Amino acid sequence: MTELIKTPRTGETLPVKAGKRTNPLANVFDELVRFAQSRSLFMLHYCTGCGAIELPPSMTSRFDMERLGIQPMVSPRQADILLVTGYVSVKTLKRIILTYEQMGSPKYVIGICSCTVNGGMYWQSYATAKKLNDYMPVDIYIAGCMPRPEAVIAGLRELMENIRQGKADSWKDYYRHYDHYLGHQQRLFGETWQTPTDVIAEARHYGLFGPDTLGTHTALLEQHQRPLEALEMKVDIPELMARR
Amino acid sequence: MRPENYEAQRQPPSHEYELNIGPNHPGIEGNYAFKLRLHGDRVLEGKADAGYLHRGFEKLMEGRLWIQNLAITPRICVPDPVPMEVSYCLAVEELCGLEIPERAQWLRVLQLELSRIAAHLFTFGGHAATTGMYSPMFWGIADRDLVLDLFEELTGGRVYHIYNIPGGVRRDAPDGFLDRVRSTLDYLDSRLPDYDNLLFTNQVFVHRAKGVGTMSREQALEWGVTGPNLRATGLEFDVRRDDPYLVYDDLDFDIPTEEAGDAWARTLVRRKELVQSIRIARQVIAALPSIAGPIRCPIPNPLAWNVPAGSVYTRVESSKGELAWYVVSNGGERPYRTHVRGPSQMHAVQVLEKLSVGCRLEDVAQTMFSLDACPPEVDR
Amino acid sequence: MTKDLSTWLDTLLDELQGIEVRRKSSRRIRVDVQPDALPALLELLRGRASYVHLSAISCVDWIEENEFELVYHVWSYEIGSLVSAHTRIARDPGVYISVYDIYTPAAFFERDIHEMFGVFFEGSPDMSKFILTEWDGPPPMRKDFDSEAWVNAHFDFQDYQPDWLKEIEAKGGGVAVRPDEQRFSRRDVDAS
Amino acid sequence: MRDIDYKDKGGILNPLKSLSFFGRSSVTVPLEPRAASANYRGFHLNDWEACIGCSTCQKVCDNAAITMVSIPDLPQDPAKGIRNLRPAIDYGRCCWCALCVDLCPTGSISLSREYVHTCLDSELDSYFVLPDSNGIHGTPYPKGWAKSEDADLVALERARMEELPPPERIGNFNEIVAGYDANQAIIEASRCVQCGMCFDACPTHMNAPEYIRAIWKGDLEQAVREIYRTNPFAHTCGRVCTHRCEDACSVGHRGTPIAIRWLKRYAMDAVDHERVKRIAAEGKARFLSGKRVAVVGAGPAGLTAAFDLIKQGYEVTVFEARPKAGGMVRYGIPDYRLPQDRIDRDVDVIASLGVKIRYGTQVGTDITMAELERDYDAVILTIGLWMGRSTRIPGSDHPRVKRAVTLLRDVAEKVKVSVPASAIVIGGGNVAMDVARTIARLQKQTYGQVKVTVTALEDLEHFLADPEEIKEAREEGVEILPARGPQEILFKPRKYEVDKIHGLRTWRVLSIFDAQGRFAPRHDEADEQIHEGEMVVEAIGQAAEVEVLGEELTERLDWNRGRLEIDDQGRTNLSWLWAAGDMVRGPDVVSAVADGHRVALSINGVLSIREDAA
Amino acid sequence: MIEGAVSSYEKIKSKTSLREILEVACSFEASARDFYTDLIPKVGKNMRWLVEELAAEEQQHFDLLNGLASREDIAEQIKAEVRIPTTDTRFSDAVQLPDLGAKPDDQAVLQYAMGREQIAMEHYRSLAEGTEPGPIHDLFGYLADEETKHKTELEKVYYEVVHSGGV
Repeated sequence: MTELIKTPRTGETLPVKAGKRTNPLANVFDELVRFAQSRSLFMLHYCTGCGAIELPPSMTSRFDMERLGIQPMVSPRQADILLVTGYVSVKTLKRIILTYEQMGSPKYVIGICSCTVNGGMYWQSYATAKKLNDYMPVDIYIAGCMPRPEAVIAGLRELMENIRQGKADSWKDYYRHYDHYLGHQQRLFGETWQTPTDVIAEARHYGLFGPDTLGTHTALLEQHQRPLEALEMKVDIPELMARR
Repeated sequence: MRPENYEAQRQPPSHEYELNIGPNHPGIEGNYAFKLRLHGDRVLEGKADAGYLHRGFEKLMEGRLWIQNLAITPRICVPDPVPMEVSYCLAVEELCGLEIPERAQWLRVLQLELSRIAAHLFTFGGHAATTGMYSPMFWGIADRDLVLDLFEELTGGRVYHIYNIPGGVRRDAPDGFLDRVRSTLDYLDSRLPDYDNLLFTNQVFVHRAKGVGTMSREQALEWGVTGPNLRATGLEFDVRRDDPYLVYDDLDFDIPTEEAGDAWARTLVRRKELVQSIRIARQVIAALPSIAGPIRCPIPNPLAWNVPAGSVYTRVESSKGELAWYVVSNGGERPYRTHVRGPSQMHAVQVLEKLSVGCRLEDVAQTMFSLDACPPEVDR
Repeated sequence: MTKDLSTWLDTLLDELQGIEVRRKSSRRIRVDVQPDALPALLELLRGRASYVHLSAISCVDWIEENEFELVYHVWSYEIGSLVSAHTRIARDPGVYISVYDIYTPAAFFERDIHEMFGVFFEGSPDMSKFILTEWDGPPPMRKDFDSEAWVNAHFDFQDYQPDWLKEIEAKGGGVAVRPDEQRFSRRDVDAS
Repeated sequence: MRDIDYKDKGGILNPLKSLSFFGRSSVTVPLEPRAASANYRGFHLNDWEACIGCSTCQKVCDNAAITMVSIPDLPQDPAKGIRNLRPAIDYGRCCWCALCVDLCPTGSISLSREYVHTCLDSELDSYFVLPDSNGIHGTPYPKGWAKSEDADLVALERARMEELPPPERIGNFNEIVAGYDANQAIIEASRCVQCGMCFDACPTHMNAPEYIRAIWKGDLEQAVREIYRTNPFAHTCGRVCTHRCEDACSVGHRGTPIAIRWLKRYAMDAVDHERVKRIAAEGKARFLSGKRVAVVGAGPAGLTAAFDLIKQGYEVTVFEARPKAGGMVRYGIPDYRLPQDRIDRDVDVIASLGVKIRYGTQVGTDITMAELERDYDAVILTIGLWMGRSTRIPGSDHPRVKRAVTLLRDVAEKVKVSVPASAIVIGGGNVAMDVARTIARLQKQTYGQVKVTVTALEDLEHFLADPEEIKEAREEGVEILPARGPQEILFKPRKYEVDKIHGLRTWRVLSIFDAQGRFAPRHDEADEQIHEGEMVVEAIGQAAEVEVLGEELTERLDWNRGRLEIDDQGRTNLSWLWAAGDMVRGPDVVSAVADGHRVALSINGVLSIREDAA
Repeated sequence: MIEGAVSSYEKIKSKTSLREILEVACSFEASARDFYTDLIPKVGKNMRWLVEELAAEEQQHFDLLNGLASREDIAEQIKAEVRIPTTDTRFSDAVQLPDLGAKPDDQAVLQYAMGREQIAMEHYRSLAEGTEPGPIHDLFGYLADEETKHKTELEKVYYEVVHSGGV
């Protein structure tokens, strides 16, 4: 088990594209992009915990989040929002991290229910994670156990507003402070923990590589990393073999 | 260390392949994985993979006071939480020898049946959605929300009611509540023909559902199947009637059965149970005004409550089948051991694994939903 | 094949030594039986007395007696009664015989008890992990596993510093009793 | 109610019937959150005026979501059971089960109908909330789930205590209250929410939550152990304590407080006396310090100090003027409230530790203070308040006008008292009630009927006696006349050698206190009454008999408004002399016990420092 | 001794000017102060505080009246004062006038002091009633009120010392 070094997660702004640009037209363009982003969000339909039971009502006729331009999406690759609905067991947490890393940027994480904040009623449980923001950056929290559909809708509207204003950019934090998040993941899953996504390379790609992207934990990751191997496919259907 | 089932564990010949369904998938009410080995689109083998919702309930309950556990119990099965609360309360009451006031018993029955209605509406919708029909799902969920409105009014919470307490219930029904229950029941009743048109007499659905996940009565008994799934194989058994609790003895209701034992029969049994639940709920509404008296018998101070040593096994009929608590007290302030037996522990694991064999890939999700499997019951 | 209740009970009592039967109510019967006689009892209950439904197998860790108690809840659809067969096995090594060949549902319960308590059932079809596949600690339901200690070793909790608290602290007040200092759910009064 | 006739009747076109829904209005609700139901369990509200900071919510919280925060601006009053703590809720833990609401002894906590709270990661501190009556965001929302009539999870009423009915108790001095049996005691003990307000309020800070819990668990020896940690007058306090703990009890805010005193009594009565002695001796020093301490007066304060000091290895001698120990507890409290054998037990426990009690030794005459000063390392003065005060109205110097203290002592010592057929008691305190009820019993025994009149300056609202005492006295046939100012004792026309008392003339008191709550009686002369009685007993107050100190010592000591001047540790201005008990604190058993501990602690501190210095 | 005090109040009747009346009243206060001062060594140390307080009170009163006598605008001052009539609560009526003897106790001293104030108050009151409305009437009324106030204060002390309530 690695000794966890706490990296302060400051909200310092790096000189990247988020800031105001000198060209006023470019600013208008940015505004437009953000507006468009906020009005068309796909929410990954992954029920992590009990809060998920209020999502079907939120999605369907009565509370109807499609009014806001939000729809469920089955695949992480095309999803914008990761809703963490309540407690995440350690086993689920691994999947959530995998899922999160596979989502394309910009991506937003919503922590619903008490459990994502401070363990909720499972604070004594050996099986659930306590603070979601130890493992991935969170854009918005919705309080409740579980929050009603109205509260979920309110949270989503808040998120939309934040996206429009450019405030919802926690996804960048994951790249900038990858070492911090990886550290918590390693503390819980063991130091051999690795995911198929090369986060560091992505950070470089997005221009979000910062001084806190690398650290002791990423070093540990490199030490243990096994290269990903493609699954071996044995094709032994005679016709196919013959054609080949 | 990667998640262990991230990679396929076996290297199959190419016409056979493995497919991970879940833990993110539409076939089940929760976070649950199902690993399939397929030949083309035929399932050769299915393996359930649970634990995504594991919280260690039973461990947590050993560390909390008897009354503190009330908040945990409904979380064991999210779509149908009331039977969890009630059966836990029944267990504590039996250990303590508490006499539940009659009014509380009737209020409990009302909740149980409303909860069953809500759960069944949810299940129809889900089942329809797994066959690609989304309208019944939208309807089912919207109508279920009306029942949740009733719960909100009665218990102060939409989903987690925490309304039952050993000894009775926590608050009396508010003024005019029964009238609102009545009108909601009337509305739901009037909706049934719509559901029939859209789903139950819809030949597309009927043909999709028939013959899927068939089991015989003997198999069902062998595999420990309970609840609507068992009744769909023709066995007329219901804990409410055959091992009665609360005031079910005094109520007039039928136990619908079907013979076919397939997905269609299971859904049909639920459809018929909906009618019976509405019938029971109406009887409760009619009876409640004339049953005066307290809603709770005196209980010890929750902070100083030693439940007499002993063990008890209480069973109730949840919307999914036989739900039971085995509660052991060593005479202390906290349960020494609680063990919950959820119907899905059979349905979502062994039964599903067996029924999926030979199924086509597109019917797997339907099989799951028709069994009404609830993963948190398995994981606890 | 509805048998008179007393008939089979008598039969059972005749055939098995060291078995204690208690009627708790009209539908609940408690049977205490030695571990080696339990499979035979279940065989009889199922074969001769129509107790075809294994409702659950519960395990209780009686750590002070150094024993595991296994309780088999079986139900007869015909008689309408539930027999809870209690038996106790030594906590160490915690090995027992599977009843899978009598009751199929036993597979799930035995697997569950194995991963939660570490009791091994010989002859059970699958003793591999199911729920706790990614858990490498001790069987968590054992009484000697302290969940809270494990949590404290592996997780941090929030350290809130809201403005109102800072204001109160500036005036000389502040957090007086933390939840963990006065938790009734765990306070060990016996230790005082 | 239609059941489905599904037998493959439907057609493939059946779903098309649903097309009729095109014309119907949508079920969609507006985007803004709906109003929640009347008992919705939303965010917390807490009425700070009603909240007493007892932490019961924190104890019942299953999620450890509640932190108690001390707020310096708020009032703090241990005697009334008020702490300046208020609960803060962690919404990262809370599950809105509302057990805190249902268990709250005051009903201050409730849940509102507000349910929307969202925040950014950087604003997560907003999940930790100190609820007041304004709601989490300061916007007014109506109350949702709140305390209702039938919502209390703690029984608000006490377990019933058997008592002798008035006809059975009036003719004798048998103890009135039966005491709890085991079952009742456990039920009563189970009502405790363990807030510890009683501990704060008790002058000697008894570990009431601990012994109540021990009683509930059936571990009575542990209960006795907890009791003896702070109170060696356990039997006495279990019966006649002024139970400030019960006034502070948080359950008392909405119901009757836990019967803490009766529970103590139960524990003490239930454990074998020999066992009690062994428990009390636990922790006694195995060495002797070689220091000697003298105690003047074997009352609660003196014996408590002796108990503490002997356990710390001191040699303690107690000088008692009377033939038995116990002081005012023995000679001032009638048997029906506190049987003598219970005091014997308390004294026996203390004496069994090795405390020497020299009975019949009046300091001042049999032994002087100067001798004590010479022979002992420290002297504790606990002489109590033994001088009964007189109104000194005309006629009050008559031999049939008695002082309460004297009369009670005579009865306790079984001195022959000539029982008057009718009597008047002047005074409105518990002593007056004791006297009246004692005379009533004697009258019943002698004449078969009761004729006692109590006149008090105070009106019923300001009565000093416990309401319980007043009620019981009335039940026993004592006539209580509040708001009567005594003017004169009247005599019968002279026929005999000594005048015979005819009665007492009183005026009505219009009001007794001024706006500042200080004494300022106003009389109504027009409302004059004459109460007939053969004997008058004055029970208006007591003073210390400081004459025992002798003139020389009196001059050396510092005084403060008639009372011996002491510091907060009970030390006088003389380095060898401490004072404790009623004479410095005013009359109260449990305060005297607390005082005893205080001086014992001080003496131990001072003497051990002296030893170190030597 | 009390009788002596009573007779001395007769003297004041003959005085006709405000200043003269005040001077005589001052002399009464002075004699009371001297009386208490003389008493101080006679009582035990434990109750000396009481007698000392009484002496101090009388001294204070003396200073007050003396100060008033030396002012030019006595009449106006008194007019302003008498607007607040002090009521006699008549508690001390019931108290016997004790013989102080050689070793008086605290209760006796208090009763004596209260009796003294009572008598003074009654005399001033009757003097006030015996004069026509005007400055002299007001002055007697004022003096009566002052004595009443003092007596009320003593009553409070008396209640606290004597009526400690009982157990």
